[in-house]
Amino acid sequence: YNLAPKPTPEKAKAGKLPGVPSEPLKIGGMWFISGKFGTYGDMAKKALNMAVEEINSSGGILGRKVEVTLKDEADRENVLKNIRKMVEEEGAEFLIGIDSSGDVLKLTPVVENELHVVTIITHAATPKLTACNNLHYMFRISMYEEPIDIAAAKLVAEKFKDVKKIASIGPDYAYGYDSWAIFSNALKKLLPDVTWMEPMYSKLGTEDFSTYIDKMLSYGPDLVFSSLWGGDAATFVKQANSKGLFDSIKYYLNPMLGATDTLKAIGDGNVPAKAEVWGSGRYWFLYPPHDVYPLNKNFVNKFKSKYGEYPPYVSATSYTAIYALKAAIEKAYVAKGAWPSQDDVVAALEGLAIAGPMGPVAIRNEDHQGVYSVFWGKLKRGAPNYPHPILDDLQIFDFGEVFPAPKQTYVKCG
Amino acid sequence: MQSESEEVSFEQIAIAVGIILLALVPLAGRHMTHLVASALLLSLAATSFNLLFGYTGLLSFGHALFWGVGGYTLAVMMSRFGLGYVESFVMAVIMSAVFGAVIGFLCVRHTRIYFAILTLAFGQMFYGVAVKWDFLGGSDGIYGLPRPFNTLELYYYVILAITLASLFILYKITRSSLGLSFMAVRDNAFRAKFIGLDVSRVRLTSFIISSIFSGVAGALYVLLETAISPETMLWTHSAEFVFVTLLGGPRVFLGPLVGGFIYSFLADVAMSATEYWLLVIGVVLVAIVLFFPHGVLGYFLKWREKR
Amino acid sequence: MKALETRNLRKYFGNVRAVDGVSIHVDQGEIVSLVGPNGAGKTTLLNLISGLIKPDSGEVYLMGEDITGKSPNQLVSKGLARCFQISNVFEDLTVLENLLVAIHSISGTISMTKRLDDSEAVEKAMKILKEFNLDVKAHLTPKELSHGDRKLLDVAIAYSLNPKVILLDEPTAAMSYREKKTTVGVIKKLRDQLRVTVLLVEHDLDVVYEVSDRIVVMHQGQILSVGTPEEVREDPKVKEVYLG
Amino acid sequence: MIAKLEDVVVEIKGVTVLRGVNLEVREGEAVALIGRNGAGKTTTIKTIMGLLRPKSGRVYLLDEDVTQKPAHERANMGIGYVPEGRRIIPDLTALENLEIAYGGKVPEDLLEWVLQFVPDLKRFLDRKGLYLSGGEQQMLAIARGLIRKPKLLLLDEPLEGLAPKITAIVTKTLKQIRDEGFSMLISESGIVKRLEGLATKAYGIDRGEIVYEGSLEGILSDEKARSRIWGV
Amino acid sequence: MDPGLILVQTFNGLVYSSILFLVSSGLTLIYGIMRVLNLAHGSLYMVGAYLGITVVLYLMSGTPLGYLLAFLAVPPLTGLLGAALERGLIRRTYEMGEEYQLLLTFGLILIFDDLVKMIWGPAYINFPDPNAFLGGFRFGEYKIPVYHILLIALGFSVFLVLWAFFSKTFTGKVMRAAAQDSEVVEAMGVDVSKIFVYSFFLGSLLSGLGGISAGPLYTASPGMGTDIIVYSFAVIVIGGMGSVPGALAGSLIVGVFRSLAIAFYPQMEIVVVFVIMALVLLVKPTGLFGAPEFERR
Ligand SMILES: Nc1ncnc2c1ncn2[C@@H]1O[C@H](COP(=O)(O)OP(=O)(O)OP(=O)(O)O)[C@@H](O)[C@H]1O
Ligand SMILES: Nc1ncnc2c1ncn2[C@@H]1O[C@H](COP(=O)(O)OP(=O)(O)OP(=O)(O)O)[C@@H](O)[C@H]1O
Ligand SMILES: [Mg+2]
Ligand SMILES: [Mg+2]
Repeated sequence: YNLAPKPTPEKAKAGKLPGVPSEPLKIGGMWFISGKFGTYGDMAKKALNMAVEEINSSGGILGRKVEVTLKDEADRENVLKNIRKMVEEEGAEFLIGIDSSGDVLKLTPVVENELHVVTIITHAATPKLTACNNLHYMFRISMYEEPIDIAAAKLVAEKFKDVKKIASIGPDYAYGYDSWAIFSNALKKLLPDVTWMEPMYSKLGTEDFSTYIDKMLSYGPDLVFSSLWGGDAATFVKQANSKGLFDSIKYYLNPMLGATDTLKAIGDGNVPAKAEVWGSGRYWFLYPPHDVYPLNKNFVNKFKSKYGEYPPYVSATSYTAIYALKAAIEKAYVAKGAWPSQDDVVAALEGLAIAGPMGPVAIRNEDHQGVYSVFWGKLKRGAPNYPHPILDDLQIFDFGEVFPAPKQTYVKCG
Repeated sequence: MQSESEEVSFEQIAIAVGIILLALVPLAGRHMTHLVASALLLSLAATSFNLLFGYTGLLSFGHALFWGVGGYTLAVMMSRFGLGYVESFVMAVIMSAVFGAVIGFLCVRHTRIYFAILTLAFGQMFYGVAVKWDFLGGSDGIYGLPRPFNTLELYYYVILAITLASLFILYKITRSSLGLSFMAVRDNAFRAKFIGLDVSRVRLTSFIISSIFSGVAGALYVLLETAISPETMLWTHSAEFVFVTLLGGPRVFLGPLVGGFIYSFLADVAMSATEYWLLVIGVVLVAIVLFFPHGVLGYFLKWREKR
Repeated sequence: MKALETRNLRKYFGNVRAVDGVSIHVDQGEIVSLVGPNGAGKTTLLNLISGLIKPDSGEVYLMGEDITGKSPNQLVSKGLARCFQISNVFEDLTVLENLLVAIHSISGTISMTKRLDDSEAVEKAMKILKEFNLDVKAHLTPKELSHGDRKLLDVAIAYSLNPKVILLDEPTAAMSYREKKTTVGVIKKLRDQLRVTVLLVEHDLDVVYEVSDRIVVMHQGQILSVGTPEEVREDPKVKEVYLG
Repeated sequence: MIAKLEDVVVEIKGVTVLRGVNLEVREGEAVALIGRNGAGKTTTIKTIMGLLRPKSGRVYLLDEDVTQKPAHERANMGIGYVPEGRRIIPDLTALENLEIAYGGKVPEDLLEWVLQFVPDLKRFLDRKGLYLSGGEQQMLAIARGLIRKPKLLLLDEPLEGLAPKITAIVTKTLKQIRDEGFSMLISESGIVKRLEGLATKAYGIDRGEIVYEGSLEGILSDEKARSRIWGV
Repeated sequence: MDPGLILVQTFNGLVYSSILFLVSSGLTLIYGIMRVLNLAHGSLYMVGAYLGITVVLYLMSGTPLGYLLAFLAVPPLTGLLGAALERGLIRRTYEMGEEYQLLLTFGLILIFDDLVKMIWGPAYINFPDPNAFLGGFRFGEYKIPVYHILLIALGFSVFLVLWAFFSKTFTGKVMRAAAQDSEVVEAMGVDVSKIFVYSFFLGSLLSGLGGISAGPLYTASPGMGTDIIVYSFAVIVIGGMGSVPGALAGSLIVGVFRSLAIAFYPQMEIVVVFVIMALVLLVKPTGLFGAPEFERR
């Protein structure tokens, strides 16, 4: 469906630039819209609406209005067909989105070898995308899992030196396995003496974690590392709380917990009293701090007043993706004097630095990965002014510390 | 009432026009080509499913399994063993037959809901295997397969040719004495024993043929989509075969084909139009049951007969 | 020669002695009727002979061959066909197709390359339909047939299997006067012109007396009396438990 | 009057099956409905029972217009039904089949009363319907129709598949019931003779139309009536 | 292996079994007794959970009273919804084949998923944890939450009530009879259409009870009814269609084996239920407590 653009103000229309086509610029987006993970599409849509409105009311991109069409990633058998449709039939000139790592890997050869359109990934987090491919048309603006997990290892090594036994749980697919591999390998270098429980994996959308929780209890860890996300992350915390896991462990780390959707679902009532619960993510609405970084403040306030909630990370990354495209196109236009080709936009995106709600993001030349700093924060309940628990005691890891060099990864390619 | 010969010629004209239109599809652009190609494959799978359901009376709720077997075999042969298109495709056909034989052997002793649930169980089991087994690419599946001839248009003609040939073979089967034995078993398995039919064997034969052509559709789809993932074997995909068939009409040979096209275009349009596209499909399904229980094509033929 | 013979057949359902040591035989070319009170075990006996259920003990012989415990579809190829108490045909196939599937099945021509309307088979089917006066209804489905014609179709299917022996279970039940007459004619034709041996279960004594060479009377799972129609009609035991 | 059909037209799946049937059953009468297969007997009986609704015309039971009443309410007015093909619930025992019709546990004396009509039933009261022989099912069906001592008993070919001795017993029973003042409507397609002495009145039906009204003996003796009912 | 762990894991399995039983007993009632294949049964479970959230979280802001209210109010509401579906839609398919019921109710799943999304939003929502006020017992290094114990008790009591209802009461028998030959039973003076509505009401009530019971443990999201319906079908096939004791046995087997598989053979998790089901069907085609299908003679 279309996120219909708001009418363009007259003055923007008047200033038509030479070499710029007059028809609207179409961008194709894909996220989960229906089903269990439909909330991600919803978050993306909200941010896109905002971005499109802002851009169009100030004259569009080089005078072209922006239109975004969305397709549902939940139509599992037809992901690539639907992507192709947006480009070949609906005339999308650029693509953004993609939630699932599996889909992003499938999509890569199609975009690179067949469609040849600039594609900005806003969610899927597998290191393989940027580390194992020689990307030309594809970029990832969102933080991926590796820096967050490496930061987690640093956090443990620096702050929780007393850790002896570690247990882990993750979703039962590539992301879960990779996440554990990265964290454990990174941590083994820093704290070689810890012992590890055989990692556990639960299928996506698991309802009942009791079995996993009791298995952890039988091992008796003092730290649990969990890469569960979304509803699973919330369910786990709630059930672990009532099954007493947080009474016997000291630390609980989840690289995906710092998502407002998850925190909202956890609710103040389920924040454990005893153990320290730490979370991270691709964006945290209170970071960079509003007083020093007004862009984030404006984004958060606008989002809050428009939708009545604090922006989740997918909203921030999708929002940034549109602005990254805008910046790249404008940069390329300045260089060329005409509407840029796909390759021109690629060239403009490489090395581009763009200010997003999550802070300045630099897109690396070598692997097309957007880099920015990583946060870890401690879960705090009953924060005044917020309807859900928030992250407190933020630990910031500069991207230089935690991003592997381009094309390097703990995960096996291929 | 029209005379018999006129009726035949009407159908022949309709089919001829249909084939010509299908041959012209690439003129309508890449997306249309893609859409029609995938509609053809869905239709082929549904038609082969319907050999088992409409003709033999067994409702399989796990038929996407064979789509997956065909698809995964092709993908594995190409990506892991480096076989060519033709060899991989032949292997896909063989594996679909082998899986059909083994799973069919275990399932055909059951009928009705038990058969449906048992086939569903096998489908889910193999979904589980595909998710867990790295050799099959695990949850990511296998991707980045090169399309034959490197152009969509030429590959479309491959799909069109193989689909039409498969449909022709399936049609011939339904008009053969074997097809007749399927229908006899469907109508009255009890009596079928007393005319000397080995009911289990008849059912198994139908099951194997049906899995082979579902496998063919799956194998062809892999190269159209250029990837395959475990979700293709989930029961919701199997359910798609069922309702595509019912949508078109299970008692008419071309019913699943009509249903496949209607469904594919409906989903395509609905998704572009609204975020609640599944709701649209749901409403259509409910309406079909309430107002066109014989399927769209079945209804059309009835209506024409009445005139 | 004995076309069909049972030796000491026995089948109990829990404490119900449905068939309790039954030895009967039917000679080639004979029509034997099996009569008896309701619940005597007639249908059960047919079920045992035709392989639908397995006997607790005893044997069944067809043309001298032991066929005990063989499945119905195996028995069909050996020349044993049966019809059912409630007419039991292929509802969504046409009358012609009902016969064609039987003909293909018995002549082993079930294959995906054999057209279902193979001309040889169609010819044979139409010939049989003519025998049963059903040829004009060849393209109707059984739903469109009268009750009597459905029953006839049931018999025609059995006949198209080239049987040596046909088992008929109440073929004239719920038939009107005229239909009964047709059916009686067909049963006689089976014996006289088509050389088929018939074992018939029937409650309508007019029919039984008219067609039978011999009558077997069952009672409580056992043979009460055997003889010609005249003998049985006069048998006091039969009068008491069956005729009343 | 117990039951009356007035110009009843019934359609089944778009096909007109009854074309203006008029028929009446009076108190204490045993009315025979004679017709060949497919003539419309079952349809007539189901229409009286309320299992089919007429397209036009009226149905009266016990002097009340019941055209719009559902079947279960008619049953509760005192209409008993012995369906064609017996329709015994296969999963329940014979006794439980009776209980369903009675609407609860059958009192001892009532069971006795029914068993006097079909004494053989005693043998298999606790056997599942599925396992009953054809004739046993028929006896049970009759008992089930009688269990609530209905004012009108509808019997759809009740003698089908019964051994001659049982046929005689059942007709005698039905006579007894009739003489006790119950009314009944009995359909028959085959041997009209066996209703002799039972039916006090007969209708002949063919292709959904009443083609004969008179005595049963009339049918047996009159060749013309017979040819009308069974066609020539 | 640690015997204490086996014990708690079995207990965990029992909790899951209870929820499965609540849902699948409703399904077995509707399918096994009425021969109606209701794929949308899982949607009523979902609706039960969402209604529960509305009462507990939005109306009563997480207080214990909210739970009490939800348990009393939600199941009858889903029951009514089920009855309305029967009256309005499903009833029209009785004359058609099972496959049409399947198609119709599959359509209903899609409709329900999107309606829930429209009403309650696409985001997953959590109940506040009832153990916050119920607490739990220590068992070695493990903890047994009181709510879990209550769930097992609930499942078992519902079983007793249903079992008594169907085997001991006359209404139960009538329901069974009506399923087999509704026309005759109607002619015997039973208002069959009412019986069908009651069965649907009861079956849907049980599904909703499953939803409100499971809700506080799990997380609600649109589409949450799909897993449970597949598992419930497995349960009633294993136990035997239409058998309430069968539904119990099936739930126990599925719940406990799944739990033990996760604990000790995690790679089996996804497939274990289906393997059990296939094995049971291959050995005993009608399920553990199922009666043989009737074959005509
Ligand atoms: N599966 C079974 N379980 C228990 N009893 C059975 C079973 N099958 C048949 N019976 C009983 O065995 C006896 C013989 O039944 P059968 O059907 O052979 O009678 P029949 O002679 O054909 O009677 P009818 O003339 O009424 O059809 C009956 O009393 C019947 O109830
Ligand atoms: N469900 C149906 N669908 C179509 N036609 C039907 C249906 N039921 C009955 N008919 C038709 O209605 C006509 C009357 O049927 P009905 O059952 O009333 O006859 P009957 O006199 O009881 O015959 P029988 O002696 O065979 O029981 C028949 O021609 C039959 O084909
Ligand atoms: Mg019998
Ligand atoms: Mg009738």
